[in-house]
Amino acid sequence: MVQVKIWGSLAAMTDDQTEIEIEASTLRELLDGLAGKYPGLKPQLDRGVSVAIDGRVYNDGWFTPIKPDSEVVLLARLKGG
Amino acid sequence: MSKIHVTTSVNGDPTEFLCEADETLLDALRDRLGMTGSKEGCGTGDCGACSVTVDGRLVCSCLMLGAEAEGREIGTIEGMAEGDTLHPLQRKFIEHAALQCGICTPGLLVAAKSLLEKHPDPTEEEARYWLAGNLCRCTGYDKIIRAVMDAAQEMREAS
Amino acid sequence: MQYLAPTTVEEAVSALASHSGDCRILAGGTDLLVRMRSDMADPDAVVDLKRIDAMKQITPEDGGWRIGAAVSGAEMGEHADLVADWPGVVEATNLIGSTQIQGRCTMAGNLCNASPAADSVPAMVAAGAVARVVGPDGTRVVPVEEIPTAPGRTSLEKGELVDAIILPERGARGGDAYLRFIPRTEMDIAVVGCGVSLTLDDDGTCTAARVALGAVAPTVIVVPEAADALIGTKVDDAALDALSAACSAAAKPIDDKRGTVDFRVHVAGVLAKRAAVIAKKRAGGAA
Amino acid sequence: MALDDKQQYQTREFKVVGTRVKRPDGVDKVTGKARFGADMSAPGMLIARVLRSPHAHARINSIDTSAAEALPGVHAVVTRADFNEITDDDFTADILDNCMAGDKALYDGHAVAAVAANSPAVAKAALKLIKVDYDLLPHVTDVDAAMAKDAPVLHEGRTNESVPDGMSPNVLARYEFGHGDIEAGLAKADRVIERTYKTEATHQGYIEPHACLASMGPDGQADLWCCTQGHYMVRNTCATIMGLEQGQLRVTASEIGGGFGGKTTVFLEPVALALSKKTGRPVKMVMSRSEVLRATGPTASSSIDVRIGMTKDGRITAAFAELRYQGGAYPGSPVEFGSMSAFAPYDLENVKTVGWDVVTNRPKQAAYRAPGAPMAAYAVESAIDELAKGFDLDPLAVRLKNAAREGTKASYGPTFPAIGLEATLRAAKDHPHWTAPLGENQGRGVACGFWFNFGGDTCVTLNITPDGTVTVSEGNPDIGGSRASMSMMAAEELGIPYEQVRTIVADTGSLGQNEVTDGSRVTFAVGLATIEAARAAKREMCKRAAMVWGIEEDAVKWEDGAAHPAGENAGKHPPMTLKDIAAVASNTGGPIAGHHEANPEGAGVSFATHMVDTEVDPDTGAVKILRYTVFQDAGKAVHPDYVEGQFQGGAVQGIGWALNEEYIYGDDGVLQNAGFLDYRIPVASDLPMIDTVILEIPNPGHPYGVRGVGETSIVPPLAAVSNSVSEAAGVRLTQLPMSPPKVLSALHSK
Repeated sequence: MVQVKIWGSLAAMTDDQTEIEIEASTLRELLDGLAGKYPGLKPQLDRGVSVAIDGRVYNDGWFTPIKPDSEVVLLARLKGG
Repeated sequence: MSKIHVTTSVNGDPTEFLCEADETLLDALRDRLGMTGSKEGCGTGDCGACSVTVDGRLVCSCLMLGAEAEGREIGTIEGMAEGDTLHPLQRKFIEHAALQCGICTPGLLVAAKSLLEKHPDPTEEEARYWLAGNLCRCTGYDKIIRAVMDAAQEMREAS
Repeated sequence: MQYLAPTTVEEAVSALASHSGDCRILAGGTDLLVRMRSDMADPDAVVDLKRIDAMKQITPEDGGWRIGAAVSGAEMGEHADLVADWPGVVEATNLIGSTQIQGRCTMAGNLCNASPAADSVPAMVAAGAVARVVGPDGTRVVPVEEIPTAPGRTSLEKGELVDAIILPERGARGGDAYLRFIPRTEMDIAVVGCGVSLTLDDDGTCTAARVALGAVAPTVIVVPEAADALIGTKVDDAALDALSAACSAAAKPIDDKRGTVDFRVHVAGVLAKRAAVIAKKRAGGAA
Repeated sequence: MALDDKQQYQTREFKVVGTRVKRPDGVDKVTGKARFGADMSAPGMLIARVLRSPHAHARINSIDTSAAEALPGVHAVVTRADFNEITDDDFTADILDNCMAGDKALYDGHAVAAVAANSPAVAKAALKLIKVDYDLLPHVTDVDAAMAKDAPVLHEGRTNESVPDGMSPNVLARYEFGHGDIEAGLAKADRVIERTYKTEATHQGYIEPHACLASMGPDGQADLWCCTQGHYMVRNTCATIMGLEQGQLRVTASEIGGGFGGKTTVFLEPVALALSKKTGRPVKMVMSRSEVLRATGPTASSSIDVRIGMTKDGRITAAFAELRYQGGAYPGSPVEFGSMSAFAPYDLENVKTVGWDVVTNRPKQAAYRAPGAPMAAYAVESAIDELAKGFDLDPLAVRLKNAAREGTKASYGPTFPAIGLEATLRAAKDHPHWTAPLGENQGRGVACGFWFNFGGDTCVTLNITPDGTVTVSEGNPDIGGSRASMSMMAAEELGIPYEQVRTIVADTGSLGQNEVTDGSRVTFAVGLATIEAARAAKREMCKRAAMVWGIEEDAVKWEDGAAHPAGENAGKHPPMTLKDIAAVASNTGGPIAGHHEANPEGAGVSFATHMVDTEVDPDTGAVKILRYTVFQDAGKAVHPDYVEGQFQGGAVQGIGWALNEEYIYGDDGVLQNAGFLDYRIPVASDLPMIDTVILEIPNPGHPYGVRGVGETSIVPPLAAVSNSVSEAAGVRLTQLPMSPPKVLSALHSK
């Protein structure tokens, strides 16, 4: 299980939890797990998110490994100018 | 509409073109003569990207009719280097990284050349005011001014 | 559109008078081409004045200067004797636009474009300049402040054009100055402009003055109360304060994208004071 | 792709990286030969022009194009009816609607029709013959006004699930970030301030208007030339809109005359393709400056409430901000990035931000350099400055006391790795600028800023030519000298001189997918791919040397531009240089190339501190910038000139935003300053030199330690200038731009 921190306005979709536990060892498993456990998150996941794993930001890489003790934070999908 | 036949000189070359009466010199240079070095950034004389000289005088080619070029001597960025030898300003712009995207560069070079012809030893403030009609959005002007001042010094030393 | 490039004043007048459509004067073109570009003007013909030799000349006349309608701002700035006599008028003209614009713009064009914010106009008005108007019925001479009647409108009749601006004799111990306020240091239209011209007597008392404001009314305005505040004084602090108050009082501006009423009213007074100090110094007055 | 160990930063001595070489496109750009968007022509080309709505908000009942079509010289007119509707992709559907209005014109300048004709004059005349029947609708252009319950509504049903019930349909999304307990934190403060700040929309202000040349045939193949920050994005977006296969649309990026985020989407390209399809001729479109200002960019305007508590020794106990951004007529203002970045420079126990994405009758916002962050930093850094000064504390010391560092839990969630904020603050404190004397009516301001940076899809192919020179093909338009940086990194990795490498930007047919030039990603991600491509080429060259020497591949190592035998059993062979190996490539298996395709993630965040002195004219409110110094972490500066250039350019755009740039709308919702005359970007005479201090705290996620530098530099200046002006004026300013009437009015209110 990994601890995932989500941003505040998503907590409405997760029974007011901003830290949730998901069984995942890769980014893809994490995203699938989030959508499966909390269907209310799906619209935002479809619009796009970035994920910080141990302080580093990932946008796309499905098979990015996640360790059980990794710090995992969901972020709004990053864009730039 | 019948077009106007204009006989002029561009960078020393005898040149003729046909243009509409309301066509600007900039459009004539770019669209009739294929000289796309002069750029249109605004079309209203506010950005200086279309700077050329007319009988040695710095002007915005977007604010002059092509028809007005009759009998004049036009100088553009394409005439700034002599053969394969860059003008010192052109060289200094490259050396000082005085361009990022480069769209304002032709106009700035034409304007800076005109500055140094008139004021071979400008102060930084004179250079900044002379070039105030040439907008650059990338560089913050710092390296442009340094390049102009450095070129001025080199040209003074060479003369 | 037709492009006409007459070589004499008569041809220009006749072209202008005989053309049935919208026929515009092309002097420097720095306003006209912008209007054409932004669809605010779609003339049927333009009459280019720059092929008329007389209009390209700066000529001494009756102790003053006649400046042809096609003389560019840059050419005025390069004329040392003109600058020595009327530094305020020349620097006002030299404030119009960039170096590139200076290569083309003209004082007569700046006047006839009839913008209340035209830089050279308050300076010309303060200097007591007159416009020489030629037309089908001959030549007349008009104080420059009577040319613009509203934004974009002039008192010129069909077929008439300004062929020269005439600056009077400067005389001893006279000085003029023009200041404008713009948000940047260059490239803006004046938010407020102020021209001051004054004459001092031998002991430094102001004997004559004219003050004009730009961008605070539909046309450039003369402010006699402001001149009165200076005349008879040594242009000291009290006189400058009175001048400033008179200018602020005379300003009747609007709010627009370039400034607010409050700002323009206040800054009109500030600029008047600063311009008067420069004019006084140029007239040989003590600091 | 996660970084493998070999891609991690390793300390090393650089030979090419870090020097100031000449850029490869320099000569073309100083001689006028470089070809930008509007500089291309095609045989038989038509010219197209766009008809734009003069109304801020109007229903389009009908468009009669018959008279225009009948005008001799007109070849086609297109309206929205000429495009297929996109039903399954809101993001692209919005882009299409912005390129060509559907049933409503949503802002002044919104495209409603376009004409292709055989000359510009005919195209212009034709526009006047198009009759559009509009029903005017009420409009709203201010963000706070648009959130009011009775505000005119732009769209129904676009609000997402994050927005509470009962709000205006103009409020499309809500974001919340942070941790801790704000109220408990505020209770521990010696002083709490609560302020509201407003910033106006500003335009990216690139000097080159948008331009393109499209050619599309009945066979479903098309070619497009355009100025863009990402031609692969243009290809994909246009292919979706036009119903083309991506492989059938080849897009070539022209030289680009500035972008700053504003060229990360499309405006003209689908319209030009539609006209080309309809006419069977190449179609060229070039925007005027007025069109650029009315219908492209700008960034969001904002209204931000801040509450911060501080102890008297300068420790922030709690920080809260509510940010309202309008992003024009479509969803997607960058408020989430404002909300995430607002407090990122600080180590805070209790922090929360709430962001609202709001639509108004303004052009669809486009990314602008660190999108969303400058306005948030303006609000936060202004409030922190006011608190510090209220306690008579050194504003740099306060920032140092609260500075985020390695191990800090960022306000937006993650824990920071090694970062450079403290280094920039210490450099600022030690710099002579900080202690230089100030005169009357002068003030000094400082502010910090943060940006994320990211990676994204990237392809690089590196070819070894028969004579041993190297060409690098990359897929990202070079917006500020990046071709030089790629050549440098390739030369560094290969151990050859910079002059031996030439980098080009390849068209979409030549490489795989590439993310747009944005997010300060190019030097990081394309650099990384270039290094990897060079490493692949080196491996191949070692293999070829091994063949020639008749030894095992792993007995060859690459050093100083040549293959050397390595290890005990390799035997004695004179090194084979790159040129030696290239010369026998045909004999050893054929041409040699290295390529790398990846989606590098792990871009390092970047911080900056800016310091600025200003003087305020107490009689007119005019502000003069006297001195400016940028302190920023670059990770590793590949080409220091262009790093400095990014710092300087960002700072000056920020100065413009702070002082005079703004979108000015009349009561009629029409943009009043659609030109460079009254949209006042800084000119040369407004500015002093912009001093720079490059700090190098390596990014562990890049082999050379590179961090993106392009965006962070626009984040601090709004606040730095405002803090400076507030000190000089003796009164706190809370609205941008600080145009002279606003400053004078503040002075008079003292």
